Amino acid sequence: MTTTSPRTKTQARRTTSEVGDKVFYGLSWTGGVIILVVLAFVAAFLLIRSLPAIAPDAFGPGAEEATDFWSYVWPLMAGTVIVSAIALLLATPIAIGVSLFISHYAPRRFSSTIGYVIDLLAAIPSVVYGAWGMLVLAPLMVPIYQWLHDNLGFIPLFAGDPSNTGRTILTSGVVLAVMVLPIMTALCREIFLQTPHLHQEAALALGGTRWEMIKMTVFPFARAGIISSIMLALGRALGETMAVTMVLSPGGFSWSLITSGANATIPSEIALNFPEAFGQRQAELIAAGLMLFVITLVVNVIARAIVDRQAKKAEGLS
Amino acid sequence: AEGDNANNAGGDEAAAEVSGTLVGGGASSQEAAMTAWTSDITETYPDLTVNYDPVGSGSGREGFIAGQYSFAGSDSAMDSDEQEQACGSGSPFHVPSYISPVAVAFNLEGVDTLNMNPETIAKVFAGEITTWDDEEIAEQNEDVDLPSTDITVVHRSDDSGTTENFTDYLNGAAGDAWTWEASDAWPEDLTGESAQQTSGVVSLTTDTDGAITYADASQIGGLSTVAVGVGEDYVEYSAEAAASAVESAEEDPDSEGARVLDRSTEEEGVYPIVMISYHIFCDEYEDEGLVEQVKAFGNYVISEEGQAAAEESAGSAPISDTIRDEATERIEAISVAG
Amino acid sequence: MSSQISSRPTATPKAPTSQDPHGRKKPEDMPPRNKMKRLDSLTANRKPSWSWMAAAAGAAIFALLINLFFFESFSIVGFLLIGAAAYILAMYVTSRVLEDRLKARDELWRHLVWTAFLIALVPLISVVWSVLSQGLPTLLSHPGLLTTDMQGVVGATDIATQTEGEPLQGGILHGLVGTLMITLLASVISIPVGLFASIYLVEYANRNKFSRAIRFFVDVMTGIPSIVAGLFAFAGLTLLIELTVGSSPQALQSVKTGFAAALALSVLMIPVVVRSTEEMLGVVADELREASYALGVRKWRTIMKVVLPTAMSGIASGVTLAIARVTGETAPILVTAGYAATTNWNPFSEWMTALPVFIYRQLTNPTAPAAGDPSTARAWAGALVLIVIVMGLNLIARVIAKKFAPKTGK
Amino acid sequence: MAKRIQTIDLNCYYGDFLAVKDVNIEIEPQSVTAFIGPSGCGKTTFLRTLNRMHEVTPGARAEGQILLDDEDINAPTVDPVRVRSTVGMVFQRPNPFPTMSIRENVLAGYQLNGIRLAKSDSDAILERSLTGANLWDEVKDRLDRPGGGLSGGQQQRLCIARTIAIEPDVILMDEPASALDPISTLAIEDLIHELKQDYTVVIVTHNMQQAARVADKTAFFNLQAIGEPGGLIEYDDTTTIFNNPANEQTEAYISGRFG
Amino acid sequence: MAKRIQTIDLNCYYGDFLAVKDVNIEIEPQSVTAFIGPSGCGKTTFLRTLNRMHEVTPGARAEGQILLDDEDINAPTVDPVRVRSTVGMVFQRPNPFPTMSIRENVLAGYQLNGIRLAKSDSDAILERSLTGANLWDEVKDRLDRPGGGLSGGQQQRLCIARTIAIEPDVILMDEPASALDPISTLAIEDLIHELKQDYTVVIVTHNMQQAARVADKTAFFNLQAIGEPGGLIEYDDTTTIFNNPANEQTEAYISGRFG
Ligand SMILES: Nc1ncnc2c1ncn2[C@@H]1O[C@H](COP(=O)(O)OP(=O)(O)OP(=O)(O)O)[C@@H](O)[C@H]1O
Ligand SMILES: Nc1ncnc2c1ncn2[C@@H]1O[C@H](COP(=O)(O)OP(=O)(O)OP(=O)(O)O)[C@@H](O)[C@H]1O
Ligand SMILES: [Mg+2]
Ligand SMILES: [Mg+2]
Ligand SMILES: O=P([O-])([O-])[O-]
Repeated sequence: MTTTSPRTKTQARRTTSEVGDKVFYGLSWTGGVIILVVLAFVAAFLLIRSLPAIAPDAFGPGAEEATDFWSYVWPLMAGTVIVSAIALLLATPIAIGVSLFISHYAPRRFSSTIGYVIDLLAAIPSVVYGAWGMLVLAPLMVPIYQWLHDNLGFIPLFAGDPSNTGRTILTSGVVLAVMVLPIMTALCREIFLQTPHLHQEAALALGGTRWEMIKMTVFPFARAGIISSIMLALGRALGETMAVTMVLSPGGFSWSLITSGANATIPSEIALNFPEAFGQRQAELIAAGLMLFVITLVVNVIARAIVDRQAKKAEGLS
Repeated sequence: AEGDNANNAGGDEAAAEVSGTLVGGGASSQEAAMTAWTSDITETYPDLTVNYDPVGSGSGREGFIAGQYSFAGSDSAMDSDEQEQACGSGSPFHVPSYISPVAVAFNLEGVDTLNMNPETIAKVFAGEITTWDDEEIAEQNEDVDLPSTDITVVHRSDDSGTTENFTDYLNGAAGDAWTWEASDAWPEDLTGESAQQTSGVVSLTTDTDGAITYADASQIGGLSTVAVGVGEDYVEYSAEAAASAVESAEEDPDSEGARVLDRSTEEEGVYPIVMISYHIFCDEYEDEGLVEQVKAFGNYVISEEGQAAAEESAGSAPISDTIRDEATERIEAISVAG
Repeated sequence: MSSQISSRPTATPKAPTSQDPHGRKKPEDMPPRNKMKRLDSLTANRKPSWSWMAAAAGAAIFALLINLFFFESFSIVGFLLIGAAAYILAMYVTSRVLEDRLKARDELWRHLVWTAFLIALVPLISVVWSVLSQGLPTLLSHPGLLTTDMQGVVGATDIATQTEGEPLQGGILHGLVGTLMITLLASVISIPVGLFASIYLVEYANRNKFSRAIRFFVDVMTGIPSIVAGLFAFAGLTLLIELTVGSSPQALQSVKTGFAAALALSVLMIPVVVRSTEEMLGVVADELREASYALGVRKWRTIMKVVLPTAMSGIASGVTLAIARVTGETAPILVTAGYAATTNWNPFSEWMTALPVFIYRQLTNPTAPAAGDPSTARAWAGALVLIVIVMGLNLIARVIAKKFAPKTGK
Repeated sequence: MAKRIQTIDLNCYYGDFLAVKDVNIEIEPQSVTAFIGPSGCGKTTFLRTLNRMHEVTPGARAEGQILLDDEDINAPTVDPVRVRSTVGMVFQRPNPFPTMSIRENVLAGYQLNGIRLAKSDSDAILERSLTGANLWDEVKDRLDRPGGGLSGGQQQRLCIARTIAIEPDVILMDEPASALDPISTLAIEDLIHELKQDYTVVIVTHNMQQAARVADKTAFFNLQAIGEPGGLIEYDDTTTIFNNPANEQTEAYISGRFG
Repeated sequence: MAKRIQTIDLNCYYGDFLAVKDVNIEIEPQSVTAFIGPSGCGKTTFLRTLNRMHEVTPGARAEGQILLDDEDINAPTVDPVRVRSTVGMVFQRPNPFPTMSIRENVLAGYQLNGIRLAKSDSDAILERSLTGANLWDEVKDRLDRPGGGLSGGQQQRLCIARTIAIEPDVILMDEPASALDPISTLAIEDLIHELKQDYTVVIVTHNMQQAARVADKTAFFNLQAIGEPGGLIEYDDTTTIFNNPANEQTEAYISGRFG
């Protein structure tokens, strides 16, 4: 290394100053803070605007209308949870299947095209899903509901008059499942693709079939990512407004998933009724929004607890 | 008519002076008419832009009270609380500028029209009559061959002025057969099929054999309609029949300019299921320009021209001269707040 | 290897342990080694290559019979469902009998994964078909839709179109411009915030309380209903205007703009960006970060030049999803941006209509209530255009991703 | 039981790129064969085709025959999964399963093959395999800790333990000791000596002393020129290769002999 | 220019786990020092603290002083980035940047720091570094191909080229040749010989011949017992360590000499 020119040497030494790091750290930190601040504002907005409904005593006029806020809101909360649960139950296995298909099963030449095709689902606006759900899907579901009722009617979920328009909570759940599919798929497939080849090869070299290899290396590696994608999809399902609004024929709480005029969700309740709402009624609707916020919070607390426990179990190894 | 002349007397000069953007918002029922009005008004007032936000009556009234809208479109009149909050030192008034009959529409193979009296309509919508060949319906329609199809009641899933008017009608005309108060939400204990907006209920009804619903008559498309029992007669909806219902309605003592319809009227040729959608203005505005804009818009909407435009585009019923005169007077009296 | 199970020469188990110099047991002392079952020949017991055809044929006949005997009329859906289930089952059983449990299981899951994919295609094809069949003819026969807005289009115009066969008037230009402006603005706000926040989470926060709070609340944020986001943005901006400009009608009426809608959409977009980016940054190998640090590269440059490019493909697809999500939103834009019939290029003043809002209103409140067909036609054409736009964005994102993607090939 | 491997005109491609050309080699059962040669000459590539691991690499393919005893395992009708549980492999880089404990890592082959073991059997296999890989003493007290928490050398030994746990007929090792310290390397070499009593062992190594110590036969691979495919230059008894090579390329490579 | 490194009572922790204890060592400028010792004794851990790379591992920390000439680079006030551009490092596993071409990989130290080089300068650096790492001939025709497409050995040489491109004062190498063939290893050893004219070189190796060939001084690390922290057992001239070690642990380790 006798040919070293002094010039390059000094150039290499000219490390950038620490300011860059500080600024970048500051920006990143600010990004985090903005999220918390926005969320705090949203929470404050919801809380302040819904006080007249939740604590009517503090607000003289209109108090009597609001006394039964809880009996108003609990069926909505139940409906929201039910429809999201249906959506996730349907979408999760399919999304994982599709992601695996793209990452490990599809002919390699096509896999990115297939990913693109599935992404197409995400490109479709929720209004269109709403229109599709009510015009195309709902009528198709009618005979299925009839069948479910005839054969499985003893289960409370399929009891009650089967809808003859198909505009039920189950149809809404199916539409939501289709809507959250691309979100879950996109995230899962990226994670699946990132599974270290070294580990996959190790499993194959031990004589594992493709499926056993996936079970042993891909799933453990992707577990956190899968849970993330489920949470993201859950958020989407809980908060989806327009599609449910257009598809569902809402009503009070019912165990039956196949009757019309049963169950409703909070976002669609707000979207349906906010335009005509005034004063106390508006507070009531925003309070329902607050309750949805609370549901999301609780669901996330539970999900975190599960994840943490699993992580602990994994760490318990070390 | 005098107001009209006064307006026209100002002629092109006045028209040229009115300029700027007037912002209003409210009932979506008026959307089609409003599209026509906001578009056509530029022929008379080329520099005036009217924006209308079809956010719904409630949000419209709220925006009006908060000052975001200079006028509101609303399917129902303001209550006294709201009136107190609105317009600062002034007070609001109503102009019944959009009148629309609400049709009771159904989809039943082979049946084009049916007679039903208010009690029967109430029982159908309350779920007490469940098949089309029910005796009570058959009695009133002797020459119609009724199938035994189940009745599917379709109602609005969103809170709506249409529902409020329809339930108000049932409440007023059907006696004991309908026990619910008028409300913009369908009674909770009556579950059934529902859909969002007029177009939603109409398309659901069109797709479902045996379905019946209530909807803005201009939008029912190919559905059959019920001739509603008024006294001894059965009246089909029509623009004139609807207009005469408004004509004969009494002035609302609590809300200036608003009308209280007599749902149980037995007057001949009156179609009682009518929805009146109002424009709500203040009697004084902060600045001169705004007053001019509001006057120009208010007068145009109730003019024969304006009503004709709405009828042509939206299928509404034109208001009568009496109502027009009354409204013109109020609009002309709008002044700059001082 | 004459038997099904290989047996190696083994010594007597449980003999007293003798140690070799390396402290290991001698092989003689080890327990029997024959736990792995192995077949004689590698080709033995493979199911014949035509078995899938046999299974398919059998499944088809079975499905047909079920269809004929148990259903009132031939149902193509029923036929396919039953046929597919029967085929998968038949293949499983064949493999189980002729091969072994693991092969059978592998086969079963392969079929299930394929099924999942095919199931996902069904709604996709159905939705896309709905939009194409209803939107494409309009778009082809009235390309002017793309270059005109709804100025001057009233119910009478549409009635003339529907009843007298006049050409379709009006268009979606205002919605197109609105959607592009609002989405662009929302992206400009959300993507940096989201990226930086996820960088904070992955690269800086060492699982501290603050970062756990952010992670948690990002998840909560994904559940904010879109309509609430709209109401929130509107209320917030109104308050801001009242505090700064005052509460004159002019001031208050200036709240509803494309910008307000972009703010509302940002609330919906940020969590999606954070969540997906965080996942993608997390899987970038630490080796690469270390390689960069060891070259004396600052952390922020390492992140910008090594970590982000490596994760780019995943980030791009996450961001595209976030954009796609908000591009299709209706409710929050409705309450924040007003509803205009004319094209507005300025997101900071005057009302703006986004394409989904236009579609929604055209579908639910046709311009001419008595003649809804022209409105419906415009709505579906709009939907088609919207989908094409989002797919175009997706394509661009993929090209970008490809440019940065780790290169391994020769 | 140990099996013979023979390749006939084997060509290995990455897409259109021919990486290894025309390899004809016959590897005796119950012997140790070493592959040596400069970096990039295709030792890894060739080794991976022997248990069809190359199929995992997109675009990679092998043409020609690979006879395991008399069966062509490169034939399309043969199930690669079966091949791999007969022909085991240890990789150049240690790759224990990060989410699994040490115990689970060693027994992974059984889990992958869906075999349930009685506790006593699994304990026996565990101890035997780890002892064989010279790791038992270091980890016996922390068998339930994750395998990823070991040092590089420990991880590599864990991978060897994992492979010998399933007792394949042939064991392929790609530079198994390149990350190991001398003591572990010695143990592994002893292990290879022992393994050849039952198995056919093939080992890639850069360490010629190692090849000389453990291998019965040695195969020298080389590139004809940069850009040309690699190939088998000379294959003979280890002593012949190191003391009396027939080919001058081998001679040249060997004479640069060191460490 | 080459600098002296001295550590005073250096302890390395992973969280609460003390991995390396009380190391006092003085490494001369313009010399090659080899670290040897059994796997898991903390060679890598110790080496990484010398350019504060340990800070990258969550929970890892080092206590004690590390003097580079007379400056304590382990002091909290010192910017680790400056330390690392003065003390370069080559890792045990090759880790080229997968998104970059070969050229970009070599110039990464400049490019990533935003330093613009004239074309002629960058070409000069490129050729010099690649030649130094004995890779130039193999890759000179495909400098714009991705770095991830090279064989393991080629990748490692690429990483060495990348490090010498930025010309640090001290070069730390963690088993740089463990994935290399003899010819490349020889070239790297020659390179190390040359480097020591200008730099201070520290190398971890399992290959004692290699240590004997390249190192002026050798440090022997060992664990006192399993679970105990590792530490520096003996540090002396290479010839002394290999021929006449003072410590019997060293003796025992060295006498298992082979390979
Ligand atoms: N995945 C791959 N795609 C394309 N080419 C590859 C791939 N892997 C290796 N090659 C090329 O194939 C040739 C042989 O590589 P291989 O890894 O088999 O060499 P090797 O002899 O094992 O080298 P080393 O001793 O460095 O490990 C090299 O030119 C290499 O660049
Ligand atoms: N990231 C880590 N977290 C916790 N412990 C670690 C970590 N890395 C290494 N260790 C432990 O620290 C000790 C020293 O490990 P180190 O990697 O420094 O050994 P080494 O001498 O480099 O071994 P080898 O020669 O195998 O590379 C070992 O007991 C190891 O298990
Ligand atoms: Mg190799
Ligand atoms: Mg190490
Ligand atoms: O006009 P509506 O309030 O019934 O939509």
